Amino acid sequence: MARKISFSGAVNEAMKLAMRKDQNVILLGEDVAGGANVDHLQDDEAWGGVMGVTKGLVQEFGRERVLDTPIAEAGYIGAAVTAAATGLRPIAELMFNDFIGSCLDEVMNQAAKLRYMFGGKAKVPVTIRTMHGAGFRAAAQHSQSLYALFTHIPGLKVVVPSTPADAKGLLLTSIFDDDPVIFFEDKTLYNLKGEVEEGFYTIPFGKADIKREGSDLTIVAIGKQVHTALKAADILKTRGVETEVIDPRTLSPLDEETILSSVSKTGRLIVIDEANPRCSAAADISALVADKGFDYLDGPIKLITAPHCPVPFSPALEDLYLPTPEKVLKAAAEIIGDEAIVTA
Amino acid sequence: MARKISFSGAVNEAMKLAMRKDQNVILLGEDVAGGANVDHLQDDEAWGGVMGVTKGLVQEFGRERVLDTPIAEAGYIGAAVTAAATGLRPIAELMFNDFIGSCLDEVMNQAAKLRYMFGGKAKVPVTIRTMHGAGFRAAAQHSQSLYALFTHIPGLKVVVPSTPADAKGLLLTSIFDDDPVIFFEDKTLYNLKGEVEEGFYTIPFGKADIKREGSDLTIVAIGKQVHTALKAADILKTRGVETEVIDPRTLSPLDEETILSSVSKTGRLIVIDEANPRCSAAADISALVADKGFDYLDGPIKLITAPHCPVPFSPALEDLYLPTPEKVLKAAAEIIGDEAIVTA
Amino acid sequence: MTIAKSTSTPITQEKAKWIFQKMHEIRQFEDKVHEIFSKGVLPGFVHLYAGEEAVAVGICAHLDDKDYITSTHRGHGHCIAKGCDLNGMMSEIYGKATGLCNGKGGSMHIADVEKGMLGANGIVGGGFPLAVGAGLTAKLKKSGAVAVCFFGDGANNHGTFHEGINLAAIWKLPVVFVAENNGYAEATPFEYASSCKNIADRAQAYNIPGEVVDGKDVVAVYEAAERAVARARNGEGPTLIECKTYRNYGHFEGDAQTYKSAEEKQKHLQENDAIAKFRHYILSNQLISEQELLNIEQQVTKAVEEAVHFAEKSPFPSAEDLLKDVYVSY
Amino acid sequence: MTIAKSTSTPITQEKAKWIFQKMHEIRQFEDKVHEIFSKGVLPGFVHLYAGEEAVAVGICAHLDDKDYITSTHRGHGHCIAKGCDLNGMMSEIYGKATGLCNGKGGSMHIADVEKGMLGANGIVGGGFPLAVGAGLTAKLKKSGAVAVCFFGDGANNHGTFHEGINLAAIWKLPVVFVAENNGYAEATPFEYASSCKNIADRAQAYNIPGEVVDGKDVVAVYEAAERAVARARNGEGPTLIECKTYRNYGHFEGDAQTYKSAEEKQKHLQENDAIAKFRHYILSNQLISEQELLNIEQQVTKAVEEAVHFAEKSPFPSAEDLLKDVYVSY
Ligand SMILES: Cc1ncc(C[n+]2csc(CCOP(=O)(O)OP(=O)(O)O)c2C)c(N)n1
Ligand SMILES: Cc1ncc(C[n+]2csc(CCOP(=O)(O)OP(=O)(O)O)c2C)c(N)n1
Ligand SMILES: [Mg+2]
Ligand SMILES: [Mg+2]
Repeated sequence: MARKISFSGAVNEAMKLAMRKDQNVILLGEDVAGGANVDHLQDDEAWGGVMGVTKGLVQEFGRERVLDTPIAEAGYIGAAVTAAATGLRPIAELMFNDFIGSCLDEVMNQAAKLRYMFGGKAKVPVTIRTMHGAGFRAAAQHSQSLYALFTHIPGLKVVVPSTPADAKGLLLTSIFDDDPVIFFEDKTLYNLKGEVEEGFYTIPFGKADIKREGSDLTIVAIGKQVHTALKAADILKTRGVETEVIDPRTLSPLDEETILSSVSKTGRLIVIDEANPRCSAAADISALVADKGFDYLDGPIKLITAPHCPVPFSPALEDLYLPTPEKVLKAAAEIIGDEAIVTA
Repeated sequence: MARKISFSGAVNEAMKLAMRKDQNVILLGEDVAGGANVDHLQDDEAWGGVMGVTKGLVQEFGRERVLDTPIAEAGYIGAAVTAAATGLRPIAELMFNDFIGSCLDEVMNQAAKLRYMFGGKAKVPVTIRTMHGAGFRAAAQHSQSLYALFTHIPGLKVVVPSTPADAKGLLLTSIFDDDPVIFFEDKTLYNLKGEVEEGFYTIPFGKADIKREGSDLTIVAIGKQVHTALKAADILKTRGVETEVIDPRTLSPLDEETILSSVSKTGRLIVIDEANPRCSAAADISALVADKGFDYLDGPIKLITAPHCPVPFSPALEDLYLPTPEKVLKAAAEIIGDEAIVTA
Repeated sequence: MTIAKSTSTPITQEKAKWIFQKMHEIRQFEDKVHEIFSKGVLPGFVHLYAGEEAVAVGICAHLDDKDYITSTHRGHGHCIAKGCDLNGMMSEIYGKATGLCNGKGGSMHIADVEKGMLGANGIVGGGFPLAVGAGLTAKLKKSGAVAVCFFGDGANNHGTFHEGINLAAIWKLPVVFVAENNGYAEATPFEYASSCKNIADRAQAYNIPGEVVDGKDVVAVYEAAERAVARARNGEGPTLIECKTYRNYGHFEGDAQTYKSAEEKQKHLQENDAIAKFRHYILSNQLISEQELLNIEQQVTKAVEEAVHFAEKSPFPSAEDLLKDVYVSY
Repeated sequence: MTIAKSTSTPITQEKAKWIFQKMHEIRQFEDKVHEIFSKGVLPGFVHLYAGEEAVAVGICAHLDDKDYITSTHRGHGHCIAKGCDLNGMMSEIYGKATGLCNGKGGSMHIADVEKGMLGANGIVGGGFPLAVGAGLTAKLKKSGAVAVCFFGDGANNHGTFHEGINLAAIWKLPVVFVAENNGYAEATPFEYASSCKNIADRAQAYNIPGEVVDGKDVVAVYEAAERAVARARNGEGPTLIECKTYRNYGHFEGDAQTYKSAEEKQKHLQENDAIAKFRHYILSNQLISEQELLNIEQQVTKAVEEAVHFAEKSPFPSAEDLLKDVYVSY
């Protein structure tokens, strides 16, 4: 049965179900329980993560399986890698994806490469959950969307959900997947509510979700930007443009087929990605279509991304930094060659 | 006057000239001098880097300005960042670019963002020299080409030279540039010899070099792959295809104009990049052209990259991993629509 | 290892005034930010320094503009102690164009390089290497400057602690590492996350002096800093000072602080307040008259109110600022 | 801190044989790789373990297949001591399909997870967190297993040293950290890069036992390991053992070793050889007959030659292997 729950509730529920199902699933990270060894603290008063996303897990599963860590990302993320290789199925929380700078080696050179370097004789079923995204007024070091870095690295799987229902199903898939997965959670989506089925279900990797069907224009949008795309699509419809909105859901693996077949139908492509533009996931999807879908294209591929600058703190600037439906309209007008789309 | 010197000799010469010119230029890294505090060691017997690229610098400039460091990349790369912000002009050597996992924070969150976060009230004139590239049988953790990661990050400049002459001029530009620069040196190019002017000269950033002119096909190639492109161009010429080979030299900033104007002439684009394909520099260049150069294109944009897998150790596999002129011919045949180009 | 308490009084009247004023500026600034934040006016994450004033002020009392400090996410106190302008600070926290960083940094990245304040830092442990770099410049340029690295008990377990202190030690750099041990990293107690009893105990691993100081006693901090700064300026290398302290507010604004016990809060906020303690010290040593202290307190109140006013009436940055200052040139 | 020397002899005849054989396997394997490398046959970077045999063997004498080790770029010795197959190892170093990692890892990534050998590692300091993870599994699964982290004096200054040991200490994990202090990291002397006198001194920073051992004396290493492994298995947490040792060859094959003095080399290679020392110990304690030792030596020589033969006649991986095993599924 489906109910409306929040994105963060869906993430929480997925972890709960996974930990119930399999003793080997553990959770570790900074303050994922919170208040470790504080005598007077009741488990239900414990933080459960800086945003409360892991709240309640320590109550049910205890501090043996919900481990607060020191601020030592290389240490505990690296530990999660071999914990996975030796029989556990850890969920490691990297509080903000911006902190990957403290533990990239463990992700890029260890988790991602162990299996290959060992000739297939190891597997690394670790899931790294991490927050990303701008719009929270959290400034340059707490607002990045760094999934392109991980998508570049073979051996990793990269998941960027946009809705509560996807978040739950994809997180369950991530946890029980036998490869290392980086699971991105947009902090500005946590309060978004949506229909979510109760109980255990999974969503396969590499299967894009068509969030809206349309015949005139394809928009591929990543994470939160799916909602920007949907808003733009609503407006575009009033201006006579039927937009297909594709949510790839996983960037690695990427569902090339769904994207290509949509473009084969619409002939036009916009990609929305709030990350910085250079060597981005947006560029990656464009390059895919510029090669394998070139013959379908009726016009240039437009990318709506952040500009090539860090995330500014000031709300006034951060609002300019992010993609908006208006930017999408402008791009659509350009490829369709109809100025009226913007101004109508 | 020009003489033939090696790529590593050119890099060495650039550092020498820079250190002579400006007292504030220092060099730090693991074994960049070598044998620190060893009594019996004459400076001319000191390693000068694991590949000998910095040999002789400690003799001329002393151990105050040529600093051996512990194996603490976060520590000394981070130190170089503020040393730069407080008045020095450090060259920091990250021995292999694969080791960025130990110090990404210092590069991504500190060096790249300081100026912006501080509202323009700081500058960070640090140059990080680093080795990259496959083909050395150095396996998965010592063979990557990670320039895409850096190109993704605003605030950094990214240089990937392909010849001794470019290496020298671009390194001098890097050192005297007021922004943080990541300077990539392909370890398999070190012994390559080429004509290099004596004395001090610089090469501007953001200016691609047309390594060969042609009218039928544009190949943009990065670093060592410029030589693959040139070899392929030689063969293509015998098959009636005139190839223009563009070496962007700096990936950030990128000379969009030169690339676009070449494609406007040839109508066809291949990008060669030995890095992994997803969210790569190759994809980035493709996306540029699929947007701003779409109308020039007569066919799909083909990318010749490594496959989506780590660099294998076995020579038998590593040779398959890398781009080759043959792979270029195949791609050229495909976009030109002439099978004979491969087999002729 | 025992906790060093203040023994003598090397503090002049002038210094005492400066210290008292700076401590007050920090306290009142932070109390004001807390008040404004609760109204929902301020954007983003804000971490307040109230309660820890004695640390930043006791240390910075030995520094001048040519000296450097690196700071943390909890950086307002360091800024004020290092002489940053209150108007510019408050504006920055509001995200206004008149902020110290033109509104681009915010609370977590507030900086003033001219004053030697090399930035608050959103990355825990980020400051260690940065302080080493500033120390390296000082040493190579023989400028006589010192670099102070403020860091929390949480940061003490990050790899950069180890790399930074080891580097400073082998190169004998003029760096002072100042641990602000307020007992918690977010909701995680120091004792849980750290295998050492005192952070200062770890100094032995680098063959440098380590000292534990009562971080609520600004005189004790002042004296310890004097020794460490002198050592640094003399080319003898780094020192690690651990100040046992407490943060009066939550980790960030919005934290319910369930992990703190009522007794603990009572003890720190009521009985062991650093400013009250220093006030008492001043009066019992007859360094400054009570009336003058009251004057200072009132001036500070006015200055903080003026800062809020300045920030509120300042404009936001404009659209063209978005792409400015990513590079010097590009 | 004093250097612990062997005092008693808890070593049985059977153990002594095993130790003697393993030390020989390492020495002869590495001498052979050195010889082949100089002919230009072997690809890539090769770092030889010869000279340090007593460390890997003395430690691994207390481990079985369920126990884990993490290793370094200088990993052949750890592999052999942990029971990896010589044929598979040599093939791996040749990049052949019959290698332990199907030729995909090579010398720097040689591994055998079935034997608990979690891989050589091209990243200095990479092993600390990995050992912690294996220790965490052991603890949570109550398997009784121990994880040993071998690391060099150079790695001792990397941030992961600090993070890894602190984690193991606060979680009381069954991990033994074994420093192989061979005096150099590449061409950089330990004394230059490290602010501590002994690596073991740093144990105090984590409230765990630290011990310096003569790493040329396999009996001393064996005894120290016994204490540390017992402690780990008893749930008392990690230990840091520092073995003072020396590498007989250069940092990697091709290193001219100008930083080593002639006397130093003479001392270590001639006068203070770990194998000669243990041979003497065996004979003077009449543990094994000289004839039997000779037999072992010869068997090892044959086994190493067989390994080379096996590697040389083995095929290279085939084209379809390139894209295999990047993922379990994709
Ligand atoms: C590398 C990194 N990891 C985690 C965080 C999230 N974080 C911000 S502050 C904080 C706690 C810091 O504790 P401490 O060092 O004791 O400083 P305090 O807040 O007590 O002043 C954490 C975990 C971060 N900003 N950077
Ligand atoms: C993170 C990282 N930095 C640098 C290197 C290059 N490197 C490889 S081995 C080595 C020296 C290691 O010294 P030590 O830890 O003492 O081990 P030893 O070689 O003496 O066994 C260095 C600097 C590396 N592989 N990884
Ligand atoms: Mg704290
Ligand atoms: Mg060593």
